[in-house]
Amino acid sequence: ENVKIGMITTLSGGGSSLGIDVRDGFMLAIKQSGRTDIDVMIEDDARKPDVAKQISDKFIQKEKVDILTGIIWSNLAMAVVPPAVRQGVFYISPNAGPSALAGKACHENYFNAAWQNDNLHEAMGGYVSAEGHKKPFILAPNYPAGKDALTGFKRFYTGELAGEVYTKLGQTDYAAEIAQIKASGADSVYFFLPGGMGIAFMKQYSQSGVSTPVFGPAFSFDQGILAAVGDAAVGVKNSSQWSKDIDTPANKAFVESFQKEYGRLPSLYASQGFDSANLIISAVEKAGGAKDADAFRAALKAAEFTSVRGDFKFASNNHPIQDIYVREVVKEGDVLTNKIVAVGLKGHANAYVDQCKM
Amino acid sequence: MTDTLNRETIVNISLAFLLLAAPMLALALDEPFYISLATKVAILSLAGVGLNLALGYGGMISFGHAAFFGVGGYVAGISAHHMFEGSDFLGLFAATDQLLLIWPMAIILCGGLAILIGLFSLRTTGVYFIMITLAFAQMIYYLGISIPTYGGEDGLPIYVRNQLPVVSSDDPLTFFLVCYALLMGGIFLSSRIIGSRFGAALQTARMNEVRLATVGIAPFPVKLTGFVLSAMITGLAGALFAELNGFVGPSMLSWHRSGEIMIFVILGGVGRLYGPLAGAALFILLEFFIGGFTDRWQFFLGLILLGVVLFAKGGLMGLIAGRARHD
Amino acid sequence: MTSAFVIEQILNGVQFGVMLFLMAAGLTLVFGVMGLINLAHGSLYMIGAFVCAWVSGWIGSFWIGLVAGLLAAAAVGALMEILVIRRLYQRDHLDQVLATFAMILIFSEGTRWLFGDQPLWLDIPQLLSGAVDLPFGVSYPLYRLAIILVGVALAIGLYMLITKTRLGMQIRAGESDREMIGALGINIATLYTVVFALGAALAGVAGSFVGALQSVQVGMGEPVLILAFVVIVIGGIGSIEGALVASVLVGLVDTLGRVFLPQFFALFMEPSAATSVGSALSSTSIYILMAIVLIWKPKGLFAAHD
Amino acid sequence: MMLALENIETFYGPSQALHGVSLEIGEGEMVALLGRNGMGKTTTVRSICNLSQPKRGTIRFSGTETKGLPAYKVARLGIGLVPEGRRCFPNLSVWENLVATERAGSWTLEKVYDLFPRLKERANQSAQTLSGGEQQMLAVGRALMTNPKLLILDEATEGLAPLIRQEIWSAIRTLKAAGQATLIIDKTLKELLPIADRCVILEKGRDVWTGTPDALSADRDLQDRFLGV
Amino acid sequence: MTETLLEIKGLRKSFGALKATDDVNLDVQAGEIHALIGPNGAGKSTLIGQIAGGLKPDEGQIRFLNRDVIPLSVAKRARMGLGRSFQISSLAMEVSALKNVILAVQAREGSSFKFWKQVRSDQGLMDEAMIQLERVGLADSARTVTSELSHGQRRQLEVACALALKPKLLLLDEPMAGLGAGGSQRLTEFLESLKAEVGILLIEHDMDAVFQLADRISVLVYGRVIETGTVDQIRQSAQVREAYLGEEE
Ligand SMILES: Nc1ncnc2c1ncn2[C@@H]1O[C@H](COP(=O)(O)OP(=O)(O)OP(=O)(O)O)[C@@H](O)[C@H]1O
Ligand SMILES: Nc1ncnc2c1ncn2[C@@H]1O[C@H](COP(=O)(O)OP(=O)(O)OP(=O)(O)O)[C@@H](O)[C@H]1O
Ligand SMILES: [Mg+2]
Ligand SMILES: [Mg+2]
Repeated sequence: ENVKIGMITTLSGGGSSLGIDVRDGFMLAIKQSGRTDIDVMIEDDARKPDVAKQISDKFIQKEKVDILTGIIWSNLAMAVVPPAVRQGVFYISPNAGPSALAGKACHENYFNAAWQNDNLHEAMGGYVSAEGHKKPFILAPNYPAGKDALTGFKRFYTGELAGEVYTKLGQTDYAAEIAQIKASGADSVYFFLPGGMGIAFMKQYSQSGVSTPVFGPAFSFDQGILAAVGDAAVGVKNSSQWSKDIDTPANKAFVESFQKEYGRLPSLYASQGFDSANLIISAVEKAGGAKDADAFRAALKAAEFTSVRGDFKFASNNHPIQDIYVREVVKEGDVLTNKIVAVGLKGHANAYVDQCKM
Repeated sequence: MTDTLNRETIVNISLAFLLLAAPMLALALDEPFYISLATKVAILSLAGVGLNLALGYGGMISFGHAAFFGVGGYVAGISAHHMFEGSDFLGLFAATDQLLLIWPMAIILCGGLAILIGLFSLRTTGVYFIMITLAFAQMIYYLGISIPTYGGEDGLPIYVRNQLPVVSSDDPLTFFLVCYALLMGGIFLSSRIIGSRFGAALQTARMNEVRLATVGIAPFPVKLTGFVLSAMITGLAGALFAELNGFVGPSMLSWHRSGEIMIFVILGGVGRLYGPLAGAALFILLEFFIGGFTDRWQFFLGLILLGVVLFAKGGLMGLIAGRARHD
Repeated sequence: MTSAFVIEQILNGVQFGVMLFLMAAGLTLVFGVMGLINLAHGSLYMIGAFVCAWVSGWIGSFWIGLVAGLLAAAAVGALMEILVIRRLYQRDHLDQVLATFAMILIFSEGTRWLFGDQPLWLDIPQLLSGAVDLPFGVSYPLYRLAIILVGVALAIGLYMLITKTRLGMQIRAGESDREMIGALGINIATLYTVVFALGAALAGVAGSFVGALQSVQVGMGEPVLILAFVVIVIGGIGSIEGALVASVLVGLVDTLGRVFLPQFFALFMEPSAATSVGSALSSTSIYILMAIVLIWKPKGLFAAHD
Repeated sequence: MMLALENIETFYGPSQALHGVSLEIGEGEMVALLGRNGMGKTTTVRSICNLSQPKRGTIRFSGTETKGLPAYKVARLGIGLVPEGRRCFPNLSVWENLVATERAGSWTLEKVYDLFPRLKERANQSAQTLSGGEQQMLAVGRALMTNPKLLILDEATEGLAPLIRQEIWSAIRTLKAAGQATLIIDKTLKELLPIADRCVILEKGRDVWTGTPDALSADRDLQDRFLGV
Repeated sequence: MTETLLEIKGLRKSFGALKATDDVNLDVQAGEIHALIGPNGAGKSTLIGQIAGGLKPDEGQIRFLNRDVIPLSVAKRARMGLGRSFQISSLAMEVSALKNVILAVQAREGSSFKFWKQVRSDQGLMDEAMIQLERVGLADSARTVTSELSHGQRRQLEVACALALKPKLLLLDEPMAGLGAGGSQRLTEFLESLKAEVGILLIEHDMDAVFQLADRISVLVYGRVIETGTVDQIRQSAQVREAYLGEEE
């Protein structure tokens, strides 16, 4: 009997590029596996929690899927994942990794193939520290992911801060914050501003002529978004568990085949989609399908697949243990892209392992 | 004249029947998923029925009903959260998982909130009213995303299933029937209210406040009462919605949600008893079916909605049941 | 905290305000003066920004992109008025809400279809890059000063158009009694198409200008829409000067709130709680402002008529 | 003939308000349209201006058939309307109301202000706050400013004080002397009949009687039957 | 002896520099029709607005049934027995004529905060409303939607609504306007017949009606009462002729 996978992801409206990359990476892996015993159904959640929940109900009740995947946003994941895993379905997250699902609300059927939300920020906190910066100014939007981000940063950066600011979610004008940065005497800036907020911030920051170096998580400097940030991004260091130039055969093959298939460079999200699919495929292979839940779970947990990011293991709360790199934005010819310059954290898991009682 | 009246009644009965029959049919065809879709239609229709009372009959175009919808939802969510954690709300109230307690709580809280918002908002009219209700809803929305205790933007999953006496709220069909009954109750209540003396006053407040005052009825209390009743119904719908999704989050409080409830009402036909049901059903079914059909579904949804506005005066009910009668 | 810092933040507030006015200008015309609730105004803004970004990326000149953005938005606006809006003047306002909501869906997906899923790149023109030195040791980006100038110029232009020209009188007359203005020999249908297109063009210009500062992406028009409505309502519907004053007020409250509220709470709270409470409050500051203004003056600050 | 209506039938939605009305107005002629409340006088006026398009019958104005023309084109053929219920633009000032739709001709702002000094006094006041009578003056002034070939007055003296009414009547007489064609609806027969050239009486959407004012004045029975006097 | 229904003392109201009501003193006795005439813009409607409560006076006293009503809302004054018609009709346009009247009857009868009992099945309410419509001659159009009524019919409906309140004092702002010659005559007779039950403050530019109906007439010019007197006194007054009447036949 075929393994049925339901993918719920964001394919319309703002933010759809993330969902599209996850989907494309995922489907590329399925295609490359050549397996005909895996059916993938894909639906658009329009970034609305209740729509996502409805699709998951449909996938579970009507299509009787074995596995769900695809969700980009934490708040959608919080709506979908807990009820889904309780019904015995597996959920493999290709992106969102809210702390609740890593800690108290963890579940044996929930696996995250990307990262726990804090990971990239933690890496940057460590890196900024290691680079000898003494007064970073940090900012993020005023919502849980933003607070987690700065908490994550501070977990590994323990020195003095020039300032800590929470902006309005969806804010597009950062003149006031930039002036604050200027006035604060900061020697570095760390920001987590996903999507259009980050683009706006970077543009305005570079236009303001302030030259304090900027650090960020990969989200604002990833392949899909770099073109929109433009030259303002060149030289910015950002943290990521994956990069196009990770020198492994698996990654080279992935980048090449993705580019060939879709005519664009893969992004972080594409790599996560790709890895999620390969994780599932490896477990299906090992457990001979997904019907035997215990066997399948064990196979997932073993994570016997070649991740494009290099070494990959699951921590006890089913979140990755992985290296997190620091990349720098560079210009290759006309194209903006990233180059690895350092390893931020090696074999890093997450801060919530202990809270998870499975 | 009487035949348009009859036509509307026939349409109403058919709508009510169709909604009831859909899950039965789904069950017969062994497609239980459609039960939850029908439940969603029923709940969002109820939210629309609430809004319709203010907007359609009272002329109070509230662009902030998500505040009530969300607060209703959060009552259910927070209660379940404390139940799950075994804690008290602010150390004051013991948590409960009894829906028969949660619902009245949601209704009363939304009523109280509506009194507060109404007291300020009803000083304004027209577009100003639209915007001030939006303002209040936005305040609550931002409160919702920034309170970490209840999940902030991530929302609050409901891990425990709240309970009803006698029947099992866990069973989808039972839960649908409960929602359906509440929807029908809401519609019936609306119809009584609209036909009552209060309803006459409320509707005159929409058409001409000066007239209302001139015959000796102070418009403000009439409007406030209408607004509060409306908020209470929408708040109940919010509590049901949280129960259905097993989740509450600030998206229930967002202006998109207010807009969506308003779209249901307009699409179905403003000031028509069954308008919200017709509108919500069409919208949700379109969303569901074209959504499964193409990624570009929003484009086609837009075209269809546009077609309805352009070619159906008075929304769907206007199209299928003819002009509304007001005499 | 130096005085230069405070001055700069006040300037930022004013600048943000004028930027809001720029974004609201087209809506002031269409909504404030013609009395039309156009939720798709943000989409016209988005279309302007996309076309500007695309054309200037292609030709390499922001200014040609700007003109293209303006023309594209105007053309789409005119088309929209003729095909859709025109049929709705006689209807309930709420039908306009539904129709223009549908247009948002169509425009958003249409834009994605045409321009792809990724945000586009649009940078400020060479001519206006860099900063200028102002008194009190403040240096300020030239482009933002230019936005202030454009915004104020638009405000004056609109004010003159609406209050001082016959065209303006006819538009306002049409808003209150469309049938009667027709009976007096004015072709209100064409007039309204032109004015609607003008409003759309203004949205396009705003989209192009602001797009260079922000991210050109699908959905960029939505927050703008709400803010523009807020500004117009605070100012008093139909009043250009009201919209300008309200814009600056909103800009100042928002900016200064963001900067100083957390510092204010830090005076008597521990720092992390202060940041938290301060920024939560500042997120809603403009809504609180709007509620207060409307409670105090139910028809806005500059009620055109009561 | 300047204006000729032939058997027009006009509907409001499904309900028929005019069941065949014919009437003619020649150059410089003044025709009075009479009838009790709700008999279709205003509907006739609306039909002439194409504010409500007649379903059947023809209307010619200055040789042009107006069928299907938008209202503004009909107006530009040279019709000036003082509508029932004033309908001044409330959000415009008095002055703006007058000049917004002005068309060149012998009537100018000064002349209108001369006719109604009160309007000059209130030039910058918003029309909304004018007294009822002032609004009425404004509506008349506004129509005159379009310099029409045919002036239509639908209860133009409603709510005006006797003194002003006398002034308006004398203005109408002046207009008539200057060759202005006019269609006039008014309840004060006493003043209307002496200056009208012809009277048309409507009853339930039909023209039931056409004749000279003298014939009408003489016929008490006619007045009683159709005007309820 | 007659009872004073309404008594106004030293009332003032300005709009900017314009004195719309300037030290007005006026009273209406039970069983009396007191006519208020004056040029356009003299401040008649403004005065009615202040009596009914829509406008706040700047200064002065308004006593209705021996009670100071200035602090009271429009609705309260209406419940005390103050009925009014508007110069420019103000009705609920989307419902039938009958419903407009029903609302008035319901308001008089008691609370409108009754949520359950259906108006439709309240025969008493309907009958009462029909009676009022008949009185003004609108019975045939009872079920017509108000927006479909002709101008004159709407004016009649306003009067019916005011009457349905069973007021002690009626404020009528140009009730004859828009009525045909025949209609005016009928309304005149009707008001005459009302005199016994209700005091009336009548604004009217139709002098035939005023002279026929009024017990007393006050003449308002530029916000001031320049003269109050009987029909004959007013007719004779040179001042009134000059300011208002002109050369009446
Ligand atoms: N908008 C409308 N919709 C439907 N019916 C209408 C509408 N306007 C008028 N009618 C009906 O058409 C008929 C003629 O009305 P019209 O306004 O032409 O009368 P009129 O002779 O001008 O009366 P009045 O002297 O009262 O102004 C009336 O019976 C009226 O009820
Ligand atoms: N809100 C206002 N603002 C400014 N002026 C006003 C306002 N309301 C009324 N007025 C002015 O006050 C004066 C009195 O108006 P009012 O309506 O009382 O006159 P009236 O005696 O009823 O006249 P008419 O017989 O023409 O109806 C008018 O000149 C009018 O323009
Ligand atoms: Mg008429
Ligand atoms: Mg008056």
